[in-house]
Amino acid sequence: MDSGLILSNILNPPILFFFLGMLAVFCKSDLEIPAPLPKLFSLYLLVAIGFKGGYELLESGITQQVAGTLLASIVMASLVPIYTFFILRIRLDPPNAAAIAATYGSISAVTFITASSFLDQLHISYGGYMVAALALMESPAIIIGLILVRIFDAKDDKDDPDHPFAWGEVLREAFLNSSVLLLVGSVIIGMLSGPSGWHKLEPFTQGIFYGVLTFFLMDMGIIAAKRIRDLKKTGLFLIGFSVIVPLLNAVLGIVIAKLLGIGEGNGLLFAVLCASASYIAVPAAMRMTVPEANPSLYVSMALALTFPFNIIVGIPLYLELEKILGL
Amino acid sequence: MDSGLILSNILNPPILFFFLGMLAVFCKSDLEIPAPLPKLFSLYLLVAIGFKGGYELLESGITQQVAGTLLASIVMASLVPIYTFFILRIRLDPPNAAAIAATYGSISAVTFITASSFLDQLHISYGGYMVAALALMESPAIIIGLILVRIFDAKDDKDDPDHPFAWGEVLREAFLNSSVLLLVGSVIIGMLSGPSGWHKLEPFTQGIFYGVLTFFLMDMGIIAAKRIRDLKKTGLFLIGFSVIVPLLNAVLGIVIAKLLGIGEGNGLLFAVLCASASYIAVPAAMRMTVPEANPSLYVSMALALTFPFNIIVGIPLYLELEKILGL
Amino acid sequence: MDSGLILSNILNPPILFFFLGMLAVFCKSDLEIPAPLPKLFSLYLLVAIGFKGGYELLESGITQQVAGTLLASIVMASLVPIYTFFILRIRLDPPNAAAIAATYGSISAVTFITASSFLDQLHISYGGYMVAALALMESPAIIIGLILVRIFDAKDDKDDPDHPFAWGEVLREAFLNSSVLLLVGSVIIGMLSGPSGWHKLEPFTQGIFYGVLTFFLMDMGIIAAKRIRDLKKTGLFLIGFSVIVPLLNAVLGIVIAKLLGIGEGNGLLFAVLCASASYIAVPAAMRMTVPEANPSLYVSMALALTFPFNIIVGIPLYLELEKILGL
Amino acid sequence: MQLTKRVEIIVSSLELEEILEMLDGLKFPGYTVIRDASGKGDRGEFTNDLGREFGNCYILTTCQDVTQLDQLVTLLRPILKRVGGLCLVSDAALVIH
Amino acid sequence: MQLTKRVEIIVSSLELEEILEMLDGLKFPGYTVIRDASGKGDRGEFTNDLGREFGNCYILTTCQDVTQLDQLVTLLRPILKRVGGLCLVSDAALVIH
Amino acid sequence: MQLTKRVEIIVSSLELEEILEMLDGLKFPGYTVIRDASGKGDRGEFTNDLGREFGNCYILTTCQDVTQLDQLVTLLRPILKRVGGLCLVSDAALVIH
Ligand SMILES: Nc1ncnc2c1ncn2[C@@H]1O[C@H](COP(=O)(O)O)[C@@H](O)[C@H]1O
Ligand SMILES: Nc1ncnc2c1ncn2[C@@H]1O[C@H](COP(=O)(O)O)[C@@H](O)[C@H]1O
Ligand SMILES: Nc1ncnc2c1ncn2[C@@H]1O[C@H](COP(=O)(O)O)[C@@H](O)[C@H]1O
Ligand code: NA
Ligand code: NA
Ligand code: NA
Repeated sequence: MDSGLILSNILNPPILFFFLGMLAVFCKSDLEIPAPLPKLFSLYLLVAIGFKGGYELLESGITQQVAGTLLASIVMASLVPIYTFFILRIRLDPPNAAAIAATYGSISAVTFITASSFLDQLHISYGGYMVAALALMESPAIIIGLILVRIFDAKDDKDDPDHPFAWGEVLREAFLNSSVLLLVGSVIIGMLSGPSGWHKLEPFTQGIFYGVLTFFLMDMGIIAAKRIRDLKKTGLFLIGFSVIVPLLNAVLGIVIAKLLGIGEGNGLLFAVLCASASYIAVPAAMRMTVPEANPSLYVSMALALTFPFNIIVGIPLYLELEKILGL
Repeated sequence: MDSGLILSNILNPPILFFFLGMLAVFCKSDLEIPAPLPKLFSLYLLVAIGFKGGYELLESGITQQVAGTLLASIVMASLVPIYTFFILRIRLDPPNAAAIAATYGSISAVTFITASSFLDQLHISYGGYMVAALALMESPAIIIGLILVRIFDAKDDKDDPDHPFAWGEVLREAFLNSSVLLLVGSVIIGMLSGPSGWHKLEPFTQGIFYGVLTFFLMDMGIIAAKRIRDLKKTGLFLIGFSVIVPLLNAVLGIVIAKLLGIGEGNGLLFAVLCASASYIAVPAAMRMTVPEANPSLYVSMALALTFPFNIIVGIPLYLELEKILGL
Repeated sequence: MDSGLILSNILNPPILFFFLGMLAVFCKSDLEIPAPLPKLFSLYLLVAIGFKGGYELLESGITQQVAGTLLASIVMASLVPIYTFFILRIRLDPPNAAAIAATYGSISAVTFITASSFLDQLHISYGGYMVAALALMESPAIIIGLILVRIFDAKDDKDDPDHPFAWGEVLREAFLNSSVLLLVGSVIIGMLSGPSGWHKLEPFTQGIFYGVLTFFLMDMGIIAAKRIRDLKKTGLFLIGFSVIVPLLNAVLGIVIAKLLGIGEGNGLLFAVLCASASYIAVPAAMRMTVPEANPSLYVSMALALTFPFNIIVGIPLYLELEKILGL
Repeated sequence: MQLTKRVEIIVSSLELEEILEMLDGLKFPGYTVIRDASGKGDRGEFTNDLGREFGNCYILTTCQDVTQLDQLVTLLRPILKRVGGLCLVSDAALVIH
Repeated sequence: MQLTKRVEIIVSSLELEEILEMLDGLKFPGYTVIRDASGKGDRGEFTNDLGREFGNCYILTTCQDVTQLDQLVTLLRPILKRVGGLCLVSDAALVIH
Repeated sequence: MQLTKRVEIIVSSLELEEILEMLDGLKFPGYTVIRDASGKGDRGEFTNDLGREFGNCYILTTCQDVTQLDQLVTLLRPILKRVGGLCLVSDAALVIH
């Protein structure tokens, strides 16, 4: 493959600062971005991409292609946790298998953002509606994950009178968790406020966007590196899973994108959505609803392996794969 | 009235994000902007409007009209707490009546900022000196509120030897609380640093201003919605007060603005200052100096009713009223 | 000297907000910028100047002049703590003398930034490589300080079997503390990411830079003013030291800059580096490694005296001195 | 001064609302919450570096009545069992005001 | 180890300075403050969502001397009465160093 | 409920890692940390206004075993002596879950 693509991805401030964050942890520096500053960055990034996506969606309108992509997103977000669950069951008990499967069925917004800024750099265009796909792919995995536990976990005391299973709670967690709500809300606000709103917010949502992404990735580097030692407990099976399954999902995504005919840019973003794993929304949901699963497994896999793999190697690799697969 | 004006006010990112914040609370999403991030936004907004006001004041100079407006501001900020105190005494004891009266005598900087960004959008001009009016209207109500308690509250043990009444403390609270100091300081710095300082700060104080306002209003939406359940304990009398008194004060403000002949834009800002109620500076002062009053009354009235009413309906309505009253 | 220069330095938003922060403390206002917001500003400033310096270094290349300046920086950062140690020993015990000497051997990044923004305003140019000098001057003093304690402090139980002296710890503290790492990292990233990275980050690292500096200096004003009362315990000897030694170091710096022939702008920055004292990195290192020294001495000297002196009077004064000394 | 039971509860931020509603329901006189606590226990390490979703909360409350305490412990135990956490009870004297 | 009284005070952020000056005045050996506490009590709910003006503070201090404790309680009680808050006293052993 | 020793440690943020590794090494069952504490003691005032480097941390842990506590105190004392801080031990009952 074209190693120049990987290099041009790496030699960007956001990725370089990601490395700097990791380096700081490895050499035991005291560099940190104390809470709640990372929260500021992540709220900002969600609002900025949601708003931009909504505005662009307003400009382009909802075409058949858009509808097809959104449907495919929901399908992939539901299928991935199911097929990975059975792979994971080879080694793991139902709760852990379901929690990890849900993690990989959902998405990572920062991976998506990094991919779209990579496309910007290469002047490859993509549609604002991909942000809607991002929003739609966050929730299904949470629900599928729970259904899997309910079906396959015999130990789960399904009729515990003290803790009747709260589906309302789960649905709220899936569809109204802060990142889904903020993303969907920003898309809608972007559509409602039109060009005048867009221009007034531009210096904020566009101007400093790349800088905030850079800072946030530095923090992600710190956090990811701190979790790397957890990988020792994870075992080779799950380490392999964290790299191979994203690759597999990316290929699946590329094929689907080809069938939908959505073009190179949108195809890459769709592949990246399929390949990425959630390390905040889904883990938080799993902690509450599948407490028997071990968070240090699914968080550290998604954060310390899949996330760095995707943003460093995956994004340029998937673009190359698109070319090879003739998109 | 022209409902298009209300609509064009609502279809703006700041107001829409305010609704999103409220919605998040109503549907029990976990969306939050953790402390101290909102403080960052509010410090920023005060500095930005103060600095802009000071710079514009330097450009325009202090004319007779300016002096007249500033005088009228002080007069209104002193009269409103007095007349509303007697209305409130119909149902409340002196401490609560005084605390609420002071709250409505003072102002809300965010309401003022939202109004000025509404004017910007309609291309209606206004003077930088209105920021000075904003700064001047924050303090008098605190002092008047305390005087009212001292005069009318028989239970208040005026000669408690352990706690002699600390006027120094009250004056400091009124004139040197952080928002007054920051606002006045920024106005003066805006005047002192002139065009060169202005241009160097412009990308910060102007460029991202609208975006920070948007974020801050999202947080205000969350906070306001959380207080709405407190309104149940408030009773109909105070709920009516929270909407009718602002309206009344706005009309008073419009009439005074007409007499002063300060034009449509300045008139709207003056009306908004009269109509708005303080939910930070004055409540904090009242908590310390009138501890017998119930904060959940005055904070929730100002925050959960008067503030949303003003920014959603009030601002366009007052502009319409200006036209009807022939300004 | 040209008092107009001091005035034009003072009448700038960052310095004026520094005064506002001090004023807030003196009149007991509750103005504060709660943690961790100041950390956000300081991380931002380090990244922004490092990135800019790296990019400019890439443009200019490493010339002989650059190499000479960097060498001189390391020499000064090592000599200053040694000569000041012997001055301080007149009145102080070895641990306190060493800790203060190290503080003055190292540098203050904010003083440097304020000086460079002063140069920008006067349209005097300077090289990006001065940021590399800044980074190099942070560490040596920490090591020299510790060597001085080890040599001169008889009480120091050098062979305490429970606490063998951890040189690894000290070196890490010196070369990998968060500000050195972030600065060096940003310089390298600025060099690696080249013009395309530079342009994409510009609105963030350049556009809002002056505004963030302004906010940060307001916070520094608050913090410095709070430490002023600590100066009472410091005594006249150390108060004199806090003003005279920076002056002396600045003159030394100017002379060296003249010998190196690096021009007016770089000369001023070099003088400011020599004159400034560290109030975070070095004090934190000293707290851990020379716990017998009294932090309220070295922190309050550097923060409440030397820092305000440098940014208010020192910077314009050193520029004047450069002219007088014929640079 | 009045003798009282001092109750400390440490739970995941995600359960905070539930616990506070429980305290309200059991008519506890008041409580204090410190939101940003991190910690380590049987379930591994929890910090708020990824957001408060992964941090813990510290709750301090008091309780004069033994039956009230028993009710709390009865309701709390299954939660602690399910999602982890800690509850410590000690003796203290309350300054009456 | 040395027996000591462990004193916890919870007050509004607005009163923090006053209380700390009081502790200094009474020559308390030291104290620790956690600034961002929220809570609920007789006066309703207090959080820092609107800024620290509405949040509480948690103060921990120790005191070996009974008369010192009495002095503190005497000075503290009227403040707690006026603006609310909580003071708990318990027993602890201090690791001497 | 089970009787336990409740151990509170207050140290400079700079020593936090060291203390937590010590607790891990001594096989303490768990701990809770509140990062942003400020305070005053023999060494003067410490706040996080300049960054966490100058703030304190509050650590809460429990310990059933007297020898474990003794080991902790033995290891902790020289650190407290060198860089300051506080360690308080009190009695509490742990809700078993
Ligand atoms: N022995 C302990 N002492 C103090 N805090 C503890 C202890 N055990 C657990 N915790 C706290 O409770 C949380 C959940 O504990 P666990 O359920 O054991 O994982 C931890 O993250 C700690 O914050
Ligand atoms: N029983 C309690 N346990 C713990 N904290 C309390 C208790 N009662 C009151 N507080 C705290 O003290 C503050 C003021 O209480 P109050 O004066 O009762 O409104 C509350 O906001 C709580 O943070
Ligand atoms: N008596 C005390 N009560 C509570 N906290 C204390 C006490 N003494 C010291 N501290 C805390 O321990 C830190 C270091 O204390 P010191 O070593 O005495 O300077 C202080 O900054 C306080 O946070
Ligand atoms: Na996925
Ligand atoms: Na008003
Ligand atoms: Na220096």
